[in-house]
Amino acid sequence: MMSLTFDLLLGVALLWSAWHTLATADLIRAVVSFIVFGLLMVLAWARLDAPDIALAEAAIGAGLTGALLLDSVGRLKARRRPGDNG
Amino acid sequence: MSSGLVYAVVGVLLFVLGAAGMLLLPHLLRKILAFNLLGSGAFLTLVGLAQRDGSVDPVPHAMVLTGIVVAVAATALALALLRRLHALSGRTQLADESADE
Amino acid sequence: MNRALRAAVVLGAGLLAGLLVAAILALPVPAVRLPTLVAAHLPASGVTHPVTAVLLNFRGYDTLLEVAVLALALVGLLAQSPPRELMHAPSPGEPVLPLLARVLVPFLILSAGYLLWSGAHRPGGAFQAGAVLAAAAVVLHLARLWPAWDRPGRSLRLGLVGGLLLFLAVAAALLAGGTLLRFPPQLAGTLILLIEIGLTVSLGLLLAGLFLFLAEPRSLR
Amino acid sequence: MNDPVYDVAPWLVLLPLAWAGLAFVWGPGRGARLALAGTALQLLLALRLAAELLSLGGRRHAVGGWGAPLGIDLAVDGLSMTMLLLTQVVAFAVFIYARAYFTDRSADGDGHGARNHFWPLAGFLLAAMNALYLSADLFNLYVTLELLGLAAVGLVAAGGNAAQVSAALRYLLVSLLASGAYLLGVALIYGSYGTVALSALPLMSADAPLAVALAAALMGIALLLKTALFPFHFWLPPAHGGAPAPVSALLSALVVKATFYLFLRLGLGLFALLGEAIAWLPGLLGSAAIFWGSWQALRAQRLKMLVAYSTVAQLGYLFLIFPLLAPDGLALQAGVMQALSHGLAKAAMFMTAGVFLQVTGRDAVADLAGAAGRLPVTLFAFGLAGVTLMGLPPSGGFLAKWLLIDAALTQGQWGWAAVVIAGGLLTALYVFRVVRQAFASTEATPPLAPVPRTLEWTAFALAAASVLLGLRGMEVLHLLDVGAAS
Repeated sequence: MMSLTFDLLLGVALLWSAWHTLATADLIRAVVSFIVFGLLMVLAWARLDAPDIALAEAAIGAGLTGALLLDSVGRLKARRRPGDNG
Repeated sequence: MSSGLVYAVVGVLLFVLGAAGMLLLPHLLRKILAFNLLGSGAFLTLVGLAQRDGSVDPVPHAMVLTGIVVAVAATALALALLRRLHALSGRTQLADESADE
Repeated sequence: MNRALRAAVVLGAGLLAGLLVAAILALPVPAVRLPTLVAAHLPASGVTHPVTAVLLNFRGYDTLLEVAVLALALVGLLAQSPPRELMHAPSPGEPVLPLLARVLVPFLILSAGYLLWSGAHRPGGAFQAGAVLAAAAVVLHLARLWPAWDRPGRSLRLGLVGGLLLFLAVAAALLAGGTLLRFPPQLAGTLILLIEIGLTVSLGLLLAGLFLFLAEPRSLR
Repeated sequence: MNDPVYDVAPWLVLLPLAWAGLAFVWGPGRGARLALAGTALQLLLALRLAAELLSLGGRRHAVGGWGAPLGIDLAVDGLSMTMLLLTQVVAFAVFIYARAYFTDRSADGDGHGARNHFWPLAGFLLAAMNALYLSADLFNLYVTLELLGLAAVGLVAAGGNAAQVSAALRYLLVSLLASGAYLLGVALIYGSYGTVALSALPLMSADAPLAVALAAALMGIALLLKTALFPFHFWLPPAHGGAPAPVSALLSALVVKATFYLFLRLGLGLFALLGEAIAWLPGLLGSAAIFWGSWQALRAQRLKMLVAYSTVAQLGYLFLIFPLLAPDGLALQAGVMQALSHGLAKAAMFMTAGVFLQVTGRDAVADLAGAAGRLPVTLFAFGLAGVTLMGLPPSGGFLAKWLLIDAALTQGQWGWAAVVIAGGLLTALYVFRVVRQAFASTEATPPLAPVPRTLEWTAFALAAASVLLGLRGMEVLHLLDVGAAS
């Protein structure tokens, strides 16, 4: 019962961080939300007894993808023009 | 209700959220983020649904490992294209479809 | 996109979500159970960790194509990288925790080696090891200890696709014997380890390349 | 489990992967020679495989020796074999053309990115298509779809100008959305049946769980998106019309056919029940594609855009077969013949567009004035390809449309036959629009850039093949009688 409660809470947290990734106005915050989402995914994989995926998700899904996204946001903001909207 | 089933349900909801985001959000970086959410949702459904009786199934684990690598490859290519587009034209959105010809 | 179309997308998404949730809640447990098959053939796979057995033996062909996807993405990305002249000067600013990087990176490299070695019998393997190596390169770059990459020279290009070519060579040798990627049971462990070593190096370079070919040039310390 | 015959099928995947990797290491000069040698070898292997298939029947290859459902099976039957043959033939001709096209002096601003990266990307593209035609495993097919999509996007973008990058991004996002939907479909199938091997899956029945019906819908829509069936065609014209000519030829002739093949394969097999219930829908969308694509081709200002919209229209014919599929096999034959003849003709047409572009430096239809006198071979090639697209005898396109009309009349569904005939007339209008402009006289004769003969004659060879296919078409279609290995 405890573990099912944890699963449900984690599921809600996943959906909330995903929603936040798409809905928040600022791009950097969106990417940070996405990295949080990736870390929550690591927990979900651990709960599903999938340590291999959890490792890959932490290194690739959250880590490398997050770094790529952050670097790109910096790049896009550096030459931001009035016409763009975040 | 098993853990697997919970994550399968969360997975399909993430998939739908990501798909709607890809269709509705104009900024290309948002579309790329939405694609990653959609992919994670599909992975979660694959593993969760296979393990809904509480057992562990290594086959979808291997498939998801494959999928994660494919997703990061696609994301990097998409970001490279987006940065190139931004460097050349200053745009971060695709032009309206009707403007193509 | 006009309002009506947006409303239709939102409505469709809601409908799809409802149908999908209803469908998986109503789904009976299937008749075919692959885990029992995996367990039954595990002794002949050359490794003892089931996920590694699926990834490199039972469904090794998927993995071969997947490495090709990664190499392909890097080639496509390189075609987009020329506008170095369009980029501005290396961004100044404080590097991120160089001291931490100097401690973290040796640890990351050690854990990559451990992950590679242990993948045969417990969670880990070439993918995780390659990803950790790539993470080490990214950390070094963020700490201004490693430059972003420009055009790759021939040896780096060979390193990037070397894992794929090695995998292909093993696949071709086995196919010449009659069946694609059919490992003889007594050689399976050795061949899989060989492929994994090649993949670790190439996946590390490829994943690092996705970042380093794209990243902002940062002035080195 | 495997045939005693030495199996050539998996080499069709390993070879292009190998030369793609080596071409990346060695660069474009040696890469091009390697690609040509590799593709020639693939063509020979495909011919040998077809001969073996005709004498021995369908082929199954259990990768790793495990066999489905634990392992991945490769399977070849008549349908996949015809597509494999088309792929190797068109790719070989396009590669000869591409080697002459991507020179330092290419005038259309395709730049060095396209030249330097064409060969590895094309190798991955070819490997992806061959792997797709051979695969009998839903998840493995997902990987081949991703390989195919990313390679195609990389090729469109490699030119590197803003229009190409923008078109490539749109293409990539559509492709990823579709792959994601396909993957969720695979997840639902695995959850329902515990396997993804096509041979181990039960065909869809009336009491199949809702999850299977949803999987069928998700995968079907994904494949229609990737095949650019109206109204999902919006991404195709900028991508195919904007890419360098050899890339456009590969994409329009081959890539969209691969996803059509998969739609047909799953529609005939796994999801046959769903296919029967809504077979009129692909037919209806196909008809809309024919009219809309032809109309846009008539209005297009740029020649490559005209040819790209023509692809939108010609893809429509492929989907007219779904309401007409019957045990007599007429509609299936029509669809395959349409895929083959359009593949040859459309590759030729994009290649001629590339010649016009290199010679005049411009891509507007209006700039073709006077081309007839200066580039007779190329214009003749364009005309021959046009004959196939219109469906005039004795071309392959004629045979395809004849079979389609035959199937429609046999079943009393004459409406589809009317669509075929109207589509042919519209095609004639836009083909003649180009030819008439080429014969127009012009006072201003800008200096001509010299054009390698190779460019003109490879285009001509494919165009001629698309016409001659009609004469030997029924023999090619005999391959379709080769069923799957059990």
